[in-house]
This record gives sequence, structure tokens and C-alpha cells, in this order.
Amino acid sequence: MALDHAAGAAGHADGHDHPTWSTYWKIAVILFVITAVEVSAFYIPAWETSWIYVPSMLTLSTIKFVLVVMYYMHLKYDHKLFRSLFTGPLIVAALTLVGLMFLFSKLSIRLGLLS
Amino acid sequence: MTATTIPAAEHADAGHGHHYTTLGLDNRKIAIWTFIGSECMLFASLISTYLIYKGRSIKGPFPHEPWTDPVTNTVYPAILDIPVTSASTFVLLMSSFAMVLALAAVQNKELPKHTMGEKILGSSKLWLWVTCLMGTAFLGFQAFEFTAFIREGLTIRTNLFGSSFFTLTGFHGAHVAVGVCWLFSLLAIDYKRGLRPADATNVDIAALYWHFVDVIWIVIFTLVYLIK
Amino acid sequence: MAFMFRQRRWTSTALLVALALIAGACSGEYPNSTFNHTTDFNAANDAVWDKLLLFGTIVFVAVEVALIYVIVRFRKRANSPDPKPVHGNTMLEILWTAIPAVILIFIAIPTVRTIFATQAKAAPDALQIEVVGHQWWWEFRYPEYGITTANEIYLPKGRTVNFALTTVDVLHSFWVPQLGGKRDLITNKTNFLWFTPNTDIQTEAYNGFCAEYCGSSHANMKFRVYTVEPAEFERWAQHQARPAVFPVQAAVPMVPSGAGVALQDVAADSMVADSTAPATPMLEPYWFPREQLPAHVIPTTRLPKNLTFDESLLAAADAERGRELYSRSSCIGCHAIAGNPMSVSKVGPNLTHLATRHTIASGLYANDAKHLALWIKNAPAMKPGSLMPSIGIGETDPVRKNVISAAMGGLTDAQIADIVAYLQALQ
Amino acid sequence: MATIVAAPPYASTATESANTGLWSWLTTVDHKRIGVLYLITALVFFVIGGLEAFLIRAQLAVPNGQVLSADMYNQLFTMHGTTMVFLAIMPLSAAFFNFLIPLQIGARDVAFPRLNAFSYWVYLLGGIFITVPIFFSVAPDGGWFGYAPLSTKQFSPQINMDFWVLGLQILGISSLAAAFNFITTIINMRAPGMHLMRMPIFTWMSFVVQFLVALAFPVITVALVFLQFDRFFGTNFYAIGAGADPLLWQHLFWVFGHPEVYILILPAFGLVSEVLPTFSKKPLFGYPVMVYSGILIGFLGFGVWAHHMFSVGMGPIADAVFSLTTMLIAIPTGVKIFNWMATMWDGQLRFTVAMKFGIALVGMFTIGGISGVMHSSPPADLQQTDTYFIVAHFHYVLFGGSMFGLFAGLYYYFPKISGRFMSESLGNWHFWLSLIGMNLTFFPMHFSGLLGMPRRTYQYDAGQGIELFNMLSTVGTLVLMLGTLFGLINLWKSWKSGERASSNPWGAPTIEWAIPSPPPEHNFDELPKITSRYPLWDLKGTVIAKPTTVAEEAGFKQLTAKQLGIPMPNPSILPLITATGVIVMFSGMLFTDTNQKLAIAIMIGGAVWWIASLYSWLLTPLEDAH
Ligand code: HEA
Ligand code: HEA
Ligand code: HEC
Ligand code: CUA
Ligand SMILES: [Cu+2]
Repeated sequence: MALDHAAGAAGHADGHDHPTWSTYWKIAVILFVITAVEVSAFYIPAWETSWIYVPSMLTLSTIKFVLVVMYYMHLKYDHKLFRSLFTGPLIVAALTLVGLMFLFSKLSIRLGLLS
Repeated sequence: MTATTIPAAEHADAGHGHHYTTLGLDNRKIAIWTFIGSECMLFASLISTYLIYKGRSIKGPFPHEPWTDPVTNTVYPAILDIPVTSASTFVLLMSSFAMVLALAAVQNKELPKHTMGEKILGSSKLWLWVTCLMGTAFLGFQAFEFTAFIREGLTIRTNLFGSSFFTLTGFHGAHVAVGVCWLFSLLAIDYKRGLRPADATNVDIAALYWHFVDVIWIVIFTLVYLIK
Repeated sequence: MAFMFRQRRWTSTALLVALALIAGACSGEYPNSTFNHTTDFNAANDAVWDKLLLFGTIVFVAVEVALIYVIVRFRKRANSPDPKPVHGNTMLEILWTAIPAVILIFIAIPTVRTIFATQAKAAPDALQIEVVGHQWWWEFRYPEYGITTANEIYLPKGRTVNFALTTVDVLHSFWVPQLGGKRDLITNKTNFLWFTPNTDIQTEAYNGFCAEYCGSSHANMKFRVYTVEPAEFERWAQHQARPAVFPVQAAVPMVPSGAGVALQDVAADSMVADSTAPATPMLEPYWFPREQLPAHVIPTTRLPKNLTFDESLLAAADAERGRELYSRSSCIGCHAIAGNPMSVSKVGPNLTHLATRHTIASGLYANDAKHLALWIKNAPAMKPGSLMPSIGIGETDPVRKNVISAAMGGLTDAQIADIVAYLQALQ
Repeated sequence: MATIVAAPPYASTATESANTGLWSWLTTVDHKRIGVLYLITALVFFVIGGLEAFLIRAQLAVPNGQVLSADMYNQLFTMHGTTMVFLAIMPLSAAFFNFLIPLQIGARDVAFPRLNAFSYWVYLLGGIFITVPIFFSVAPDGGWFGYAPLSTKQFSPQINMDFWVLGLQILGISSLAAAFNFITTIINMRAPGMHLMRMPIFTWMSFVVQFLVALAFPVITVALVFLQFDRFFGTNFYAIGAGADPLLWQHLFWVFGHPEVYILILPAFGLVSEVLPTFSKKPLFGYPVMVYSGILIGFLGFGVWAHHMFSVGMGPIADAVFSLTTMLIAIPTGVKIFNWMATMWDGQLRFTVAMKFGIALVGMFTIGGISGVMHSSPPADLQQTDTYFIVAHFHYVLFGGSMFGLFAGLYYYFPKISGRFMSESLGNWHFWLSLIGMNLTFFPMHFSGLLGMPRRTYQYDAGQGIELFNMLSTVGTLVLMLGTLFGLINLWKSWKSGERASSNPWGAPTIEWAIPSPPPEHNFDELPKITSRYPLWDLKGTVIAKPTTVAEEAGFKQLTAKQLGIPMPNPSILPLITATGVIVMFSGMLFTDTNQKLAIAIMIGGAVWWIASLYSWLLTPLEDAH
């Protein structure tokens, strides 16, 4: 199992492949740009009213989320364990949120059969 | 005795000090990640509630559209102020950037620094200060936002939107506040005796917490402010 | 081995107890049993239950028999060799993953079918009944007939009835075990529940319960359901839809359940209706005959110890005086009586045809003079938490913690007796 | 490398005189002593919860019972449920987490010993906070799941529900802190060679439970925060006048509530999985499947919550989905039942009291599980929900499952905890009376439920066909009480004067049995090197550990941590002080309505108090520098 393999690698689990200053500032720039795009999208009526708006917003913020988690929280470089400690709960949380959205009719599946 | 056992000292290389750990990782880091996982559920519940109650308030003011009180005929503007919040979002994002630099500075404290740039980048005090101040600025924005909303007629008691909005963002704000106190405490240590690479884990867990709070804001900003 | 001996003795005892219980459950009177097929709804749900019971019993017997076999067969014997250290067996484990899975499929299919069948929209011509939950009583409205009543429902056999369930305060749950499963009353939401009482069931009285904890008197939030012939239902409904006929002089005794449907102008000379007399002749009034009430709908609630009423006053009471008194007492702040223009409030139960109901206070007490009198005197003492205040002078209100005085609009026993006479005339 | 084949001869000379006295208990950070504190406290709360149940049953013995008033009854069942769930079973499990996990994984302590003490003190003080009001008839009265809007100020204006909201909030802190602690401990404090798939099954189940706690408690925390804000600050989360949806509370509560029931059962499953192999002299059948089924139960447990809400009118799709996910859980649970039986199959069963409780769990939990599956079908559940049929279901799984499992664990581990055996003869009384009593109490409830008795009713009419069943239930409760009394007497007497136990009195396979009973402060002189799942049984060869005896170990002298030069954490009073500050802060809220200034003053005072002591805690090193 994932947790066991590392047992031998005592000491330098988070060793190699450190992110560096140049990674950090590039990420910062990307974060800034995405935020700027998001905010301007809000003010572009053609975008804001189209069906693509919500999916695009969710995608953009997911990208930001992943970037911060992978690089600033160095999950990409760290021990695999941390990745599962974070993604496991995150998945449960996301599924619960989606489940609740369905239950409160904020989302709905259109099944012709069951109308 | 047939048992083969190993003396504790044999594995004393892990982490700091002499305690054996299975993975060679620091306990505090595992704990903070577990805590962050748990916080995911906390914020998922808060965000769910906000979304569930979105559009269910029977009276205004509302987040995105103006509202006229049928009784008094007062007109309430749309509550959310996107430009201001975009600015505060930006501040919080950049504070994460400062935070990684602070951590890197602590980790690399003992490396020689030659150029001016290296000296600036290597100053943990500087970057901790920047992070703290940006965090405080975010709280300032939030205080400004809250008071503006209250002036415009939205309090935590006004309607479902008010209750769920203030509670969600208030919880986030409280997390930021805790983070700011934490970082100031680290700063105090830095002034008192200097943060060294040996302290990196202490700074790292604070940083993880800080980034997580930032990440949550990314979600809130999109779901609450940008999507109508 | 001593253990074995004990083991056998206890298992047989346990079995005996279980058998006694099962025997007990199959005979005797179970007026609120969930197993009677009195409606299509109940039959559909019970069919699922039968599958559950069947498979549940199979699993139960299989597991317990195997367990007992293992206990008996593999107990430690003196100087036997150590057992083989078996760590597992993939085939076996797949097997006992698969068997339950198959069983569950057999349960799941009828479950899903029944869910969709019973939760479809009710037929449009169904009898609509609006059920409104209150802490701790039930309001029932028949919009088709313009009837508002409380705590007792009449259903015509063979016609689908569709309940629209809402509540004005906390959550409640509408449940008549004999007729079908429950459905919650949720604030800010309307739920539906529909079924069709079978045509072949008796004219019967059933118990209904509030099944969602709703505070102090949750246990006392009961109601009654009467399944009657369609013709009887028409008579009942028509009667309920009109204001009560209030006798001024000695009234012609009204026989509630006379045979036949003879037309009779009840508003004729000896009677005056409180409001305009109906111009058209009407069906003979009907309500479930008191003599035919089965024992299980007769409340056995004990009266509070310190609450008494001088019953001789009831004999001397006068309904007309009572009406006059009622119409200027606090009663009208909460109750409505059609035909009494002073009494229109909707806070408490509608009292228009109170005398045709068999219980008061949501199934807690029999509807007779004594209980009515005690109720008016001190309702919260009769029913914990009741939102109807104490009214008898000198009484202590256990909810509001005050002593009732004349200045507060309290009534003397004699006055209460008059009001009781009035209420009892509201047929 | 050889396996540890047999426990080395040890004797129980470990206890050091320096470690006794009240102060040492208030300042202890030793996981074993904290475990003992949990055990005793939880048993006290179990008796309180049981006496509450007894009063409930006394009232229901006959129709129109006159023992209790309606309001008192409502307080009693609310507190009975709350006490049993949060103050008895969860902390009893925590007692075993504390005592056993470090021993089973070969660690000297948990990852954060002082946080561990903090968890205990918060639990104790929170438990007192929520229990005391019942003695003044102002206890919470909204049911153990406190459905809104009944639990809001509008419909429960008195102080009663304030205790509940704040009390659960406090207890949540304790559980969450413990969860982070144990997850870290299990991940990172395992002895060399203790791979995950070699971990004792109890530790595995506890590991799953900690994740359930970490993910489920934040949800109830949020639900409670909303309720608290509604009650104290006038927010609208459950305010029906503002258009709130009362189902919000129900969903949030059960998103927590269903994982919670697996939090209650999995530790018991884990204990039984230790007991059955030892007394069958066979390894656990299908160890990997037992592990995976535990994980699966935990994971699926997050996807079934709305089966508590089949009557609220969620619509056919949601009903069907939650019904199916619920049924799925029967499969991994069934696997556990069958694997236990396969463990015993062909073994040599020794019927100690621990074993009897273990076997009884298999039999009784199955009954509760089957009635659970009966609820999982909405058409059938509409007739069952909120009746005594449900009450029967959950007492079978809770008493026949969780309690029996915990009792099995208690009889099994008592020698390790105290160095003494529990009495088998008193234990037999305890077991048989409990088994009979629980069936007599709870089996008739299946009938009273299906024959139309709603739950949470303080009285019922005569002539409803349920009198016999209620009388039987009440009689059963008396038997159960007697049985429990035997158990308590047994515990008390055995603690003082039970027969002395050796290091491995049962001949068990896991490493906690390789050290003296009771274990020395530092647990292991040297960290053990683990090479198999059953270190004390060499299953490739032929040797299964024989029980050790006291005589064998008589000559052994256990060295102390100091003598061995093992650094141990220093005792500290700070966890208790911090916990007290937390309680003070929460107590302040109680005055919000009556005296706002006082409320704010107390809350600020409490906050300053715990923050200050937290700082001083964090700045005090755990152990002396060396
Ligand atoms: C220890 C706690 C515990 C456990 C383990 C369980 C286990 C289960 N529970 Fe239970 N439950 C409670 C505690 C628990 N429950 C409580 C406290 C309540 C009431 C709360 C309240 O309202 O106050 C409740 C209520 C409750 C309800 C809501 C009822 C209602 O209010 O209407 C439902 C509905 O589906 C349910 C289902 C189940 C199921 C399917 C399981 C399954 O996990 C059971 C699985 C086990 C088996 C099935 C037995 C072994 C399996 C086999 C031998 C294999 C073969 C079997 C088959 C194919 C059937 N439970
Ligand atoms: C978690 C575990 C748990 C346990 C172990 C129990 C144990 C018992 N429960 Fe519990 N019960 C619940 C959890 C539990 N319950 C929950 C969650 C509810 C729902 C609450 C709600 O609806 O909100 C409930 C509800 C509930 C009801 C339904 C109330 C109602 O709906 O109106 C009833 C009724 O009979 C009942 C009875 C019992 C009995 C008789 C026991 C017995 O097993 C108790 C046996 C123990 C003892 C009797 C203690 C021993 C005492 C002594 C030895 C005393 C001697 C000492 C001195 C004199 C100092 N319980
Ligand atoms: C503050 C409101 C209030 C006042 C004043 C009040 N009632 Fe009531 N009444 C109620 C409520 C509420 C109930 C339902 C109580 C229950 O069943 O829990 C009720 C129930 C009754 C019932 C039983 C009805 C039934 O169908 O079960 C009668 C009869 C009654 N009231 C008569 C009176 C009379 C007569 C007076 C005046 C002397 C009076 N009430 C004053 C609120 C009030
Ligand atoms: Cu209404 Cu219970
Ligand atoms: Cu559940």
C-alpha cells in the first residue's frame, strides 16, 4: 500500500524537485490573470448571459484551486500520503455538496421516462 | 528471547530529534492535512447552505439584483460589490504568493546570499510581514464590505441571504483572522530568536493553513460573487 | 460441559419467549396494525414488506442456525491439536458477497416499483383533503365541500382521497396505520399522500397519530378516521358544510343515523339556524353513530388529579345563555363557529359542528359534557403544553404560570356549564 | 528475521508509586491512563443514560402511565439518546482507542499526548455541561436529532435546547481533536515493519472511524452553528417566517448522523475481530476483506443519509437512490458476519465471557441489521418510521452490537489494562442477564411498532393491543439493569482484587500482549520489529502462543523509562486548563438572553483564558531536552 512503501524512504520524503522562485512567480501571474479574466467575464454581457458562463467560471476557479494546492501547498512535490489525505475528504465533500444540490432541486436530471 | 527488536535509536534520523516515525514525516504535517480535509466538509456544508438558500429569501435585499420593498417603497441596490471584492480577492491570492516566499526564506536561511535580490527573497521577516499585512488588508476589506452591507440594509438577520452570506463569509473571515494571528506569532518568534531551517515545519503548517484559506476563498468568490 | 447445558436451556427458553410473542401477535385485537389491506396503498406497501419479511427471516435463520452450529460443534475439546491456521478463502468470500447481493436485488426491484407507483400524482378526481398540522391538533379542510373541521376525518369508501399536508408551526407526520404509511407535514412545503379505501371494508373508525415529535403533547396529537358508505359521506359532508342548527326551544331530537335518505327540512318551524336558513331541502345529517364506536377509539386518558367540576351545574345549564356568553368571551379570539358572526378566528379548532365529533383535544378525551367543562376550565392541565389557555377562575395555568381571575376574563363553573350546553348543541 | 514467537516473561511490577494521586490524574498525558479515565467516565454516563431509559420504561409499563410528566418524559428520551450516543458509546470506544492503538501499533504514545488529554477533559466537562440540567428539569427536550424548527427559539424558547446546542458543539471539539490525533498516530507512529496490512484489525477499524469523525463532525458543527445563531443572534436558517426550509437541518444532521452510527459500531466490530480469533485459536478469516469491507462501510456511510427521511417527501428519485445505496451496505456488513463465523469454524472455541459477548454480537447485530434493511425500503419504511420498530432496530444494533462488542473488549482487555482478570462467574451473570434482558426489552418493540405505536410518546391508550409488549419491554429493562449491575460490580471488584494476569493470559497473537500487564509507562522497552500479522503466533510453523502465567513471569523485573533512558512526555495541567477555558466560553452563551453584558464578559473571559493557556502550552516543550 501507498503508505508502506515510503517506510523505507525515511528522511527525505519531500526531497527532490523543490519548486523554485520562478515556479512561484509564474503561478502568481497565472492566478492573477485567471482572476482578471473571471472578473471581466462577469462584466461582458455576451459571456455572462450565455450558457457557457457558469461552466467556464467553475473551470477557471478549479484551475486556480488546483494550482494553489499543487504548487503553493506543494502537494505535487510532497509525500503521496498528503495527496490522499486531501483528495479523499475533498471528494466526499464535493459529492455531498452535489448530492445536496440535487436534493434541493438546485440541479436536476431530466429523465424523459420519469418526468 | 527469540524476538528480534530494534533499538529506538536506529531510526533516530527521521524528522527532528530522535523519535521514530513510520514514514519519516513530521506528525504536525499529517495532522494539519487531516485538519484541512476536515475543513473541506465544514466549508462544503456552509457553501451548500448558501446555495440552497440562494433565491429563497422572501424579501430583499438580494445579492445581484436591486429590490424594492413593497411596504416602504425603499429601493435597495444589488448588495454584492464585485470591484471591491475582486480587489480583496487579489490581495488574498497575492498573500499566498508572499507566504510561499516566506517559507522558502526560512528553509534557505542558511544558504549564502550575495545579490540584493537574494537578500530580499531570503528575508523571512519581510515576507511574513507582507503576508500578515495582506491578510489584515483582506480583513479590512471584509469589514468595509460588511459595514457597507449593513448600511445598505442587509444584516445577518434580514433574510436567508443575509444569514447564509454573513455566516459563510464570516466563517472564512474568522479563519483568515486566526491565520493572521498565527503568522504574527511566527513573526514574533522570528524577531525574538530568528526562524531557522529547523523551524521550517512550523512555518510550513502555518503556510498550508494559509493557502487552504485562500483556496476556499477562490471557491467562494466564484460561487457567491461571480455566479448569479 | 456445564456451559453446554446452560446454553441449551437458555436457547429453548429464548425460543419459547419468541414463540409466545409471535403467537400473541397473530391473535387478538390489533386496532392499529399496519398489516391490514384496507387501501390499495397499504396493500402495495405490505407486499414489499412481505418480501422483506421473507428474505429477512431466511437470512436470520441461516445466520443464527449456522452460529449455533458453530458454537456447539467447535467448542474446545480436551487435548485436541491446534486448529489449522486458515487465513481465508477467496471463493467462499465471493460467494457470501454474491448471495446477499442477489437477495437485495429481489428486494430492490419491488421497492423501486412501489416507490414510483405510490408516489405518482393522484387521480385528478380524487377527494381533496387539506391537512394542516398545529401544535397539537389537526385541522382538516374539504375544499370541494367548503368544510373546515378538526381531528376527525370522514372518507367515502372506494373513492381516492388525496391529502395535501402542510403545517403552520413545527413538523408533524400524518399516520393512520390501518390505512397506509405516513407522510410528514413540513413547514413551507406541501406534501401529498393518496390512497383509496377498499369498498369491501366495514364502516369503521380508525386511529390516526402524529408520528413526528412536535413538542410537549406530541403523544396526544391523535385523530380519528371514519370510512363510510359514499351515501353516508354525502350526508355528512352536506351537513358539515352548513352552519350548525341551533335549537332555541326544546329541539326535535335529531337521530343521527336514521335509515334511508328521507328528505327533511330541518330548518323548519321548531328550529332557527343562526344564519339564513337554507332554502333548499337537504339530506338527513349523518355522523358516525356513537353507539357503534369501537372500543379502540374511545380515549382512556386519565384526568388530572386536582381538576374538578361540579356536575350538577351541567344539568342546570342553558344553551342560549351559553351562546351569549361564548360570544363575548375570550373564546371568539381563537375559535370559529359558522353561523355565529362573532366567532370567526382560525387560531384554534373550528367548533361549528363540535357536537358531531366524538373526541375533543385531538383524540385525548371523549366529547361529553364533563370533559368539555373540564377542558374549558383548564385546558393546559388536561393536555400538557396546550395552546388554549386556562379559563376557569382560580385555576393555575401550567403553561403561562398565572392564576386566572375574573378580571382576566375568567369564567365561573356555572358560566362554563352554560357554554358547554351551547357547544353540545352544535350538531 | 524471526517473528516474535512467544511473549517474553514479564511480571506486573511496573507501576511506579510516583504516578498515583489526584494530581497525577489531572496532569497525565499517558494514553493508557487517559484511556482509563475515558472508560470510567463513559461507564458513569452509561449508567445515567440507562437510568433515564429505566424511567422511560417505567412510564410506559402500563397505558396512561403516571410516573412522569409529558415534559419530563421528553427531556428523558432526548437525554437518554444524547447520553448513550455521545457520552457513553463514543467515549467507551475512545477508551479503547486510547488504550490500545499505541500498544497495537508498537508506539510509545499517541502523536500528540497533550492534545489527547485535552480531548478527554473537553469531553468530561462537556458531558457534565449537558447532563446536569436534567437534575433541574431543564434538560434538552427536542429529541436526540433536535429537528428544526422545533429546536429554534420560536418553538423552544426556554434554556433547555441551549444546553443541547452548546453541549454538542463542545463534544464535537473533543471528538475532532481526538480524530486528528489518532489519524496521525496510526499513519506515522507504527513500529518498524508494521505495514498497514499487518495492523491489528481493531486499529484498522479505529482508523476508519477517525476519518468518519473528521468528515462527519464538521457537518453537524455547521448545522449547530446555524441553530446557535438562530437562537442567540436571530438569524434565519431555520426561521420558518423567513421562508427557511426545515429540511436543511435534517439533511445536515443526517449527513453527520448516518456516518455517526458507523462511528458507534465499527470499534465494536474491531474488538470482536480481536476476540474471536484468540478464543478460536485461529487467525481472522479473510483479514484483507475485513479491512476493505470496513473501509467500504465507512465510505458508503456518507451516501445513505436520507434513508432517515423517507417520509419527508423527497420525491421518488431521491427515495429510490437512497434506498439502493442503503441496501448496498448490507453486503460488506454481511461479509463481516460470515467471516467471523468462518473464523470460528473448525476452531477450538473457548467460551470465556469475552467470547460470549463477541458471539452474541454476531447473533444480535444480525437481527438489527436485518430490520435495518427492512427500513431501507421506503414503501415498508413509511409504516415503520418513527415507530417502535425503529426503536427496536437501533437498540439491536446499538446494544446488541456496539455495547456487546465493547463489553467483549472490556473482558478481553481488562487484564491488560489493570493486570487483573475480570471474574468469569460474575461475568456470566452479566452476560446471560444482558442477553436475555436485551431480547426481552427490545424484541417486543418490533411488534409494538408494527402494531401502531409511535415513538417518543409518553402515554398510550388502553386497548390498543400493545400493552403486553410494553410490559415485556419494561420487565426486560429490569433484567437488563440487573445484568449491568453484575457487570459493574464485577469491574469494581476485579479492579481491586481480581486474580492477577500475566502478560499474555489468553495466548493472543498481537503485540500488545508481548508486554507486561499493565504495560509500563513507555509501553515497549525497544520498539518491536514486526514481520507478520500475528507476531506472537508463528503460523507458518506450528506454534500458537500458549497463555503465559503469572508464575512464569514472577522473576522478571521491568525497568522504568528513566532507567532505560527513554524520554517520555512530561505531565501537564495545561490541557485541563485550556479545556476549562473552552467550557467557560461556551457557558457564557447561556446568558445571552438574560444578561447580555454578563454573557459577553464570560465569553471573552473564557476565550482569553483558553487562548492564553494554549499559547503557554505550545511554548512548553513536550518533554525535557536531553
Ligand atoms: C450502531 C448503529 C447502527 C447501525 C450499524 C445501523 C445499521 C443500519 N441501519 Fe440503522 N439506525 C441506527 C443505528 C444503526 N443502524 C439508529 C440509531 C437509527 C435511528 C435514528 C433515530 O431515528 O433516532 C437508525 C435508523 C435507520 C433507518 C431510518 C429508519 C427510519 O427512521 O425510518 C434506516 C433506514 O434505512 C436504517 C437502516 C440501516 C441499515 C440498512 C443498516 C445496515 O448497516 C445493516 C447491515 C447489516 C445487516 C444487513 C446484517 C448482516 C448481513 C448479513 C447477514 C448479510 C445478508 C443480509 C441481507 C441480504 C439482508 N437505520
Ligand atoms: C446508544 C445506545 C443506546 C443504548 C445502550 C440504549 C439503551 C436502552 N434504551 Fe435507548 N435509545 C437510544 C440509544 C440507546 N439506548 C437512542 C439514540 C434513542 C432515541 C432517542 C430519541 O428518540 O431522541 C433511544 C430511545 C429509547 C426509547 C424510546 C423512547 C421514545 O421514543 O419514547 C426507549 C424506550 O423503551 C429506550 C429504552 C432503552 C433501554 C431500556 C435501554 C437499556 O439497554 C439500558 C440498560 C442500562 C441500564 C439499565 C443501566 C444500568 C443501570 C444500573 C446498573 C443502575 C444501578 C446503579 C445505581 C442504582 C446507581 N431507548
Ligand atoms: C388563545 C386561544 C384560545 C382561546 C382563548 C380559547 N381556545 Fe379553545 N382551543 C384553542 C386551541 C389552540 C385548541 C386546540 C388545543 C389542542 O387540542 O391541543 C382549542 C380547543 C378547544 C376545544 C376542543 C376542540 C376539539 O375539536 O378538540 C374546545 C371545545 C374549545 N377549545 C373551546 C373553547 C372555549 C369554549 C373557549 C372560551 C371559553 C376557548 N376554547 C378559548 C385555543 C383557544
Ligand atoms: Cu404533531 Cu407530533
Ligand atoms: Cu442511518
